[in-house]
Amino acid sequence: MVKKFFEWLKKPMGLIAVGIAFLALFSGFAYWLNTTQQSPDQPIQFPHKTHVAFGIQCLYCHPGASKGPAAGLPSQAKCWACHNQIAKTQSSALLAPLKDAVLAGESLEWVPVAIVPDFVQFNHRPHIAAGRNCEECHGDMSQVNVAENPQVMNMGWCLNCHIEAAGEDQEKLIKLSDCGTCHY
Amino acid sequence: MIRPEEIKMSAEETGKWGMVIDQDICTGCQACVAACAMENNITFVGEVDSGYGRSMHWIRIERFWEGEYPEVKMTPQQPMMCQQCGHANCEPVCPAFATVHSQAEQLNLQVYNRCVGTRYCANNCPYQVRAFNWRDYQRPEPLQNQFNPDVTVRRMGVMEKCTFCIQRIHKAQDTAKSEGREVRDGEFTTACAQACPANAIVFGRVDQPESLVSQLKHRRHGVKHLEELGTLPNVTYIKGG
Amino acid sequence: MSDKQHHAEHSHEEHLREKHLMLDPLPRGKMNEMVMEAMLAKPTWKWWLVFSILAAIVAYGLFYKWGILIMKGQGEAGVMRPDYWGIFLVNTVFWIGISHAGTFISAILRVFKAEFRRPFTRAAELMTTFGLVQAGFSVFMHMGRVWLAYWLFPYPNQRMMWPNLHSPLTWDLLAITTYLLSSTMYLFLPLIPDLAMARDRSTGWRKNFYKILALGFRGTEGEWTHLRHAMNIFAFAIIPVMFSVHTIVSWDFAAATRPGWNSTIFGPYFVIGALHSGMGAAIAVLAVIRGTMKNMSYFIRGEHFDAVGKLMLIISMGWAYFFFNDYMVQWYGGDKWTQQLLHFHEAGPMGWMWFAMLVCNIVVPWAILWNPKWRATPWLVATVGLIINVGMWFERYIIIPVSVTINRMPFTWKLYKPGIEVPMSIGTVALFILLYMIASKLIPLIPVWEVQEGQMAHEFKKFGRETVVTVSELE
Amino acid sequence: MAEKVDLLAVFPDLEPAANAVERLRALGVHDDRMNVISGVPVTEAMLGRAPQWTNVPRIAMGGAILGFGVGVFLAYIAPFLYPYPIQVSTQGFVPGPPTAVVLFEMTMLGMLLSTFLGVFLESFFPNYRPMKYLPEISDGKIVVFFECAYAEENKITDALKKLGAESVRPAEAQPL
Amino acid sequence: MSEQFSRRDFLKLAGLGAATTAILTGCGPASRYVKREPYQQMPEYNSVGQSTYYATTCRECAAGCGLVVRTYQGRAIKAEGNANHPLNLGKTCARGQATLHGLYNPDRVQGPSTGDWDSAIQSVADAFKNYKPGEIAFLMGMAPDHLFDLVGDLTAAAGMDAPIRYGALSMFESRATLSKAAENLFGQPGLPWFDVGNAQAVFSFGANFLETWLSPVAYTRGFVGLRQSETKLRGVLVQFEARMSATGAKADHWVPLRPGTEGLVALAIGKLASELRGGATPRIFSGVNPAEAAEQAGVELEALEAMAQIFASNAVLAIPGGAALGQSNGLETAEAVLALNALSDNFGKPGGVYLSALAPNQTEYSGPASTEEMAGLVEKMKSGAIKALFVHGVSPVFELPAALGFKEALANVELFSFATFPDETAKEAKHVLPDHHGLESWGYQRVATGVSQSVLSGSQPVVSPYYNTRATADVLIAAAQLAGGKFAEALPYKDEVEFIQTKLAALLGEGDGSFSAPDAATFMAYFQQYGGWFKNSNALIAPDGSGALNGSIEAGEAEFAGEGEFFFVPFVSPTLAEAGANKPWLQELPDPTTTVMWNSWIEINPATAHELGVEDDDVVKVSSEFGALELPVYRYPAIRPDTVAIAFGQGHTAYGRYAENRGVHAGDLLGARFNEAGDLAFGGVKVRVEKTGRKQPLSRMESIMGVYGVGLGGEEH
Repeated sequence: MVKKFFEWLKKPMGLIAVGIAFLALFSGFAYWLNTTQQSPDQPIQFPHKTHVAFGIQCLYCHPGASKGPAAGLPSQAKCWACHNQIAKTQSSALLAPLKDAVLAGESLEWVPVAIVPDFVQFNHRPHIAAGRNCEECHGDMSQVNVAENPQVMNMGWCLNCHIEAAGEDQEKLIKLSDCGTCHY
Repeated sequence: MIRPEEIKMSAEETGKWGMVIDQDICTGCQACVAACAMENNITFVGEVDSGYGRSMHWIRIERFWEGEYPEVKMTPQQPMMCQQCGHANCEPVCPAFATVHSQAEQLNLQVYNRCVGTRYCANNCPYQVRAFNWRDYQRPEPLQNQFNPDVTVRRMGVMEKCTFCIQRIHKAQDTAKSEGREVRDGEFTTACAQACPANAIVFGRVDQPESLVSQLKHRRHGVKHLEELGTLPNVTYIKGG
Repeated sequence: MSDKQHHAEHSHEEHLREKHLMLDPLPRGKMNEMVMEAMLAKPTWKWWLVFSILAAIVAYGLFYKWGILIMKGQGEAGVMRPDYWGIFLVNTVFWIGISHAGTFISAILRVFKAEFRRPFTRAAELMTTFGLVQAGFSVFMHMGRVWLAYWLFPYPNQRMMWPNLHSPLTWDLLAITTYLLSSTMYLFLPLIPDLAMARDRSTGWRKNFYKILALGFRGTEGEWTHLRHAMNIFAFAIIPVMFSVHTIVSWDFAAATRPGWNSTIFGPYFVIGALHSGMGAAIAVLAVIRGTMKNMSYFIRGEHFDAVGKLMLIISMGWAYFFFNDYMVQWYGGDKWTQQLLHFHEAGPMGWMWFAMLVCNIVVPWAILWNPKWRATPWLVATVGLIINVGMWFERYIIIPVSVTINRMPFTWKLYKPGIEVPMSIGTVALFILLYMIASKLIPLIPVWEVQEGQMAHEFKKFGRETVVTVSELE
Repeated sequence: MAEKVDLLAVFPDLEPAANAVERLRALGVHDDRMNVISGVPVTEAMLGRAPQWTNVPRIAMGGAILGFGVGVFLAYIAPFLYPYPIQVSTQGFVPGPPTAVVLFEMTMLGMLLSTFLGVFLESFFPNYRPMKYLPEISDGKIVVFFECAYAEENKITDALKKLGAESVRPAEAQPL
Repeated sequence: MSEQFSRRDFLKLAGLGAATTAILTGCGPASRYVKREPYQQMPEYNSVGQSTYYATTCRECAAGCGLVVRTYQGRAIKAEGNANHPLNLGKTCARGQATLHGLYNPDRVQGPSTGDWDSAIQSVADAFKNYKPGEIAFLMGMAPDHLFDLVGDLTAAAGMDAPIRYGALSMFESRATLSKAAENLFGQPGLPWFDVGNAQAVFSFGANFLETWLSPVAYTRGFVGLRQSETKLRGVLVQFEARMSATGAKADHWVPLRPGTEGLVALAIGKLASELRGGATPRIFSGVNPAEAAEQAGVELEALEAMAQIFASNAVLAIPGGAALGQSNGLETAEAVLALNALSDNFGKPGGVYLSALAPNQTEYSGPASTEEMAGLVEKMKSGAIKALFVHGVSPVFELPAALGFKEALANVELFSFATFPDETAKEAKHVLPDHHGLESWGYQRVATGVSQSVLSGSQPVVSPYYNTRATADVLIAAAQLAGGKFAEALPYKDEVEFIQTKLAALLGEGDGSFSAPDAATFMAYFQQYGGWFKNSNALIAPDGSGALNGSIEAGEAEFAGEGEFFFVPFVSPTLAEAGANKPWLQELPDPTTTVMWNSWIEINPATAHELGVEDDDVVKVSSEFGALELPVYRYPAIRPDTVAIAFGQGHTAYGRYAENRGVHAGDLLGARFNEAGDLAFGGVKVRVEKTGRKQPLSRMESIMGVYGVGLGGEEH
């Protein structure tokens, strides 16, 4: 019986079956691996597109970017200041979490999209001061709803830009490519 | 691409940041040790491990004894931390480039995330000032609230050491740059120097002759520890009165 | 010529035959049969008992404890400030040292055409490979974040980082990798004809096993020619590799700015030390093979113990020379930390180990190996070999954890106390023996074709009244 | 072309095998049509045959050069592939003496690896197809495989038997 | 900022969450599992990613140093000295640095023992109403702070006994003795202030002013002045003490006196020095025989003469303190040493002796209670005269010597503890009403000594309360309102902040201040911003010591309890002290003299240890008449062979995971004998030391090999 099975495995049909089984296993694993890489849902499907279309500047909601390390998330008070006056806030199901959270005094738990590991000391301020625009790293927010990270934020990506920024300026290059500039 | 010949060897330089420690007035009160631990998220290791030479102090205060009772005397307390050598023994031996020389700040950097834990650097450090994370030491809730966000929280298997509070250097430089000026002497200091009740630790630019640390270094008869090894340390000790 | 004279002549030849394997030829088929019989002998319950005990030690001491070490960190071991390096690196140096015997026997003795090497080159080469496996394990045990060990190998990456070629550890890694690969290849090349032999004489799964391993070797003139050339290249080229490996291992210490370590003699001192322990281990392995496997007393005879014993004696003298050289210069230098260290070696808490090292490495071999009769006694020479290994392990222990106790910061001096290293070290020893046990059941431990080649080359020749042995140059 | 036949002759020892080779050659079997297989490295000279050509030393030399190249890359080029200067202590980017170590190790590694591979290439290893072979070879027999005209089979067989061949019979490829 | 913000509201950008989560998630993209909660209402002065700094007062000891605490996203990150604060000028000791390990200690009391604050306050109000005023006592910490004032108002109005302040540190500093000696000598009570920085030479009799005595940060600054000054030569420091402290270690000469003979030696030196200087020997020194004194003190006469030589050729500042005063003859010793200053004629002069400045809202000196007064309290508790005890800022069960019987006396009283941490007293308490941590609370504190100015140090919360704790002042105000009547009248405030504002309003019109403000609200804002208010001018009180040399002091022999052969010197651990043991990094700090961490040890002279047949780490049994302890030996080279010493600070039976069951409590060996000023004669016991045969390795920072040569081979020590 077992022997017959092994005999069958050696035939073309058997080989195909083995191939399919292997592929199924592999794709199952790949899918599982993929699920571990997915971020959980945001509490609100925040449409950046809409807000940018209204002409709201990035720094209005993320003012920390021009001042220090963290760009920051707007407080609910800031959201509510506008939304409170918008009739749709009361009716829209999409906005219900905001309304509920504000009324209940609960906080919204956002899932960070662009984040660097904690052994990297990133500071927004010098990047903004050097004339970088938000979209160079975070993508064009006028095109997306929920923010997505368009970059693989790894060291090579950081360095490429640093080296480009330094250009021929040796002193700047030394500073911008020093390990201790980001790692401490 | 930087051409190697354009990089100045730190041996030819005097370094950039330096410290002067006055052993005559150091009382060994441990305030610097505590300040360093608080600033740099240094973990405590408990009784057994600390007794077995596994404490994580980035700075320790050494003292010895001279003479016999009743003529016994404690030698001047000697705070010992990374000397930020210009010619550092720790750097070339790391196979992973986890400890390298900062061109910009002339410090010995320890890049935690690059460290694989061969511990060669610590072995080769004549000052024995490197601390290794022998375990994942736990800090129970809510002690983590105290973590300084400017300093990486190190994990098991990683070497660490005094950084001359490089996060403060960066912060001061960032502030100065945003205000369009140079960093002023004394504008900021390291956590240990900040805390020292006796002001026995002074930190600053050793490459600027007018800085306090340069003045002290030259005015008082400072010595550098194990200077004979050619390590070009950037910490100067003032021994006597 | 009288009968009596003839008889004496005859018995002299008999005597020589009995003594020397090379003069005591058996038909090739017979020898094959003997080797195959030894290999295929059904394991006894004793064999299984030893095997399962060793397997249990390996599973617990090596792998389980290693898992614990990785999970909980190096704190499980005895390392601390200032003893950042402990038994794991002692073991690394020790096993690399052991591995030197294989290369020494099969490469250097081959180059110099020392005929007594022939029956045990295989066992010695196995020791090289198996020893390096333990050394590799030990060096990875030592790492704080072993899961990132691949960062030490040069490969292009997005961080644009390459390993630091300034570091002796990187050289070490290159050298050990080179050595492990080349010694494994050097083990395999002369094994091919024997695998073909085993293929021809076995059935069942073994047939397939040897068939795959023998690669289709038949013994054509071309195959032999390629093999012979390759082995010549290996024999010459692997010698400098071997020297470089242990020299570089010594540089891990000698390049450091530490009292007692920063010594120019460390390179050759380590190499001779490696040979010392390696020969000791090789002779012990030979004695075990001879004692436990069938038909082996034919292949491995007193003459081999005698010859290796002589080598051991010479190497022991060489080791003593280098040791004294190192000691003398350090002592005379008068640096206060070095003085302190030397004093600590002798009078400190590990002083017993320092003296035990001298006894094991010098006194014992010199006291026993000078006597040709004792030298030809397998168990005695093997015991000396084991004692030398204990002594050499002590030497490495003194060089690493004992010496790093003393540095230029007396405020930090502390004595090392091993922790999880003990079961893990025992685990590596067990794995070493276990690999040998498995190998003895899977591959012919005696290179039959080399023995036959040697036997073909030897003959008696009469010079006047004297019957002597001559060896022809076959290659 | 007359019909050919593959034969093998088994000899117990080197001497008769060498004689047989000579005899075969005299009987008109060309050296190319002969193949001596033995369990010990019997050199061509012993058998009185033309020296075998081997490329192993050349391949080894090539490997050594390749390995040296890798060493040069690691020692002299890789440090300049960093987009940023990594300095350790006061040592140069390309440290002097250590490059010798890297060059040496890489050269040796390249040489030995290619030697090993050379044996494989030259001997067409691994090769698991059925081959002309006799298991007795590994027991010390020396077997001469040769190809001769069908018509001469008997003559040659007799001649070889006279020279000490234990048997002369048709050779067939068999699974090893 | 008091009650309007809930905790959730205050904090919550999970920067810290990121760090820990990254560890947990292993190989996954750590960032994806982190959640961030922005503020719902951004607090004032707060900006994302920017640190905010708040000035406050360090509450680790009673000295009253100013702190500036860096906060980030509602978390306190780092405490540093307040550079504007005249007491510490930006510096702190190790304990001040570790204050955050108290704030975020895993073992804080997380809420009232009753579960909710309403019933907890009700129980306080009930106590107010149910007990007669005389049956209620308040025991407070050493610091003269706003809460002390508030309780003082309450007790005064309600007819209760005035609150008592006490702390183990005041016992070891012998504050009552100092003040009493000042009163006897100068006719004016007060805490003497010694101008070490301007002195030519300092003779310190037992005062460990660099480690724990009165205000170590300020005195360290003085020490630096003594050693290094632009205007004078390097000053000489001579330390007289039986066991070398860190101060002794920094001294140029360390003279190991037999405990209890300090006064005698002071007089002998005075006599020798005045003889050297020529002229008549002052009356005070007439009765002393230097040779006999040297004999009694167990030192060579030549040593005293050498010291006298230094004394004669310098203007010497003589400081009495600590262990010298904790003897049955402590008051005489204090007077003798203080009188010695008259030889240098330095009363009220730079480099001399002053009485400490009074704080801005203080009219007369009031020190913490002496231990004898505490014994009186214990007596009252035992007799049932006191039925309800309110304890705040001190843990008497731990800090008082066990021989006083405080713990036993608690059986008769209803105990209310306001402890932040679960200390020994809170464990015994019927009601635990946890106060905020010092960094979460409002307040002010009078700086008792250490600075030439008159300083009122201010506190404010730097973070919102982490647990369900409540300010004791608020609890008392609420309870008083609930109890009504004279209680409510005594505390007619909305909350603690209003009380403080009311009290501070009195300073509004005062001139010469570090700042001035047009109205109370502005004053309060500045007070918070600068971390306090102080006068710019020197407010030290120059004492009248004219008669000092003409008195007569009988420096009688000290009396010792017990039959043991060793004098016993308990000393305060400078890093742990009475309340530091629960902070893990303070435990991990090496003791400055022995470098021991995480445990207790007994210091024995190596020669004595040899005689006793004990080695380092051998556990010995130390017993006095009052108790016995077992602890490992530290062979300390700088202690008299007839003396042993144990640090005070470990041996907690409660107080959280880092303190509990660690080391021994030196207080267990002490008796209940007092000196004439009422301070405990803590040096007045003799102990016996016996070998137990057990070993317990001490955790030391130093290498016993490298420092002492033990285990190196060859001769040791």
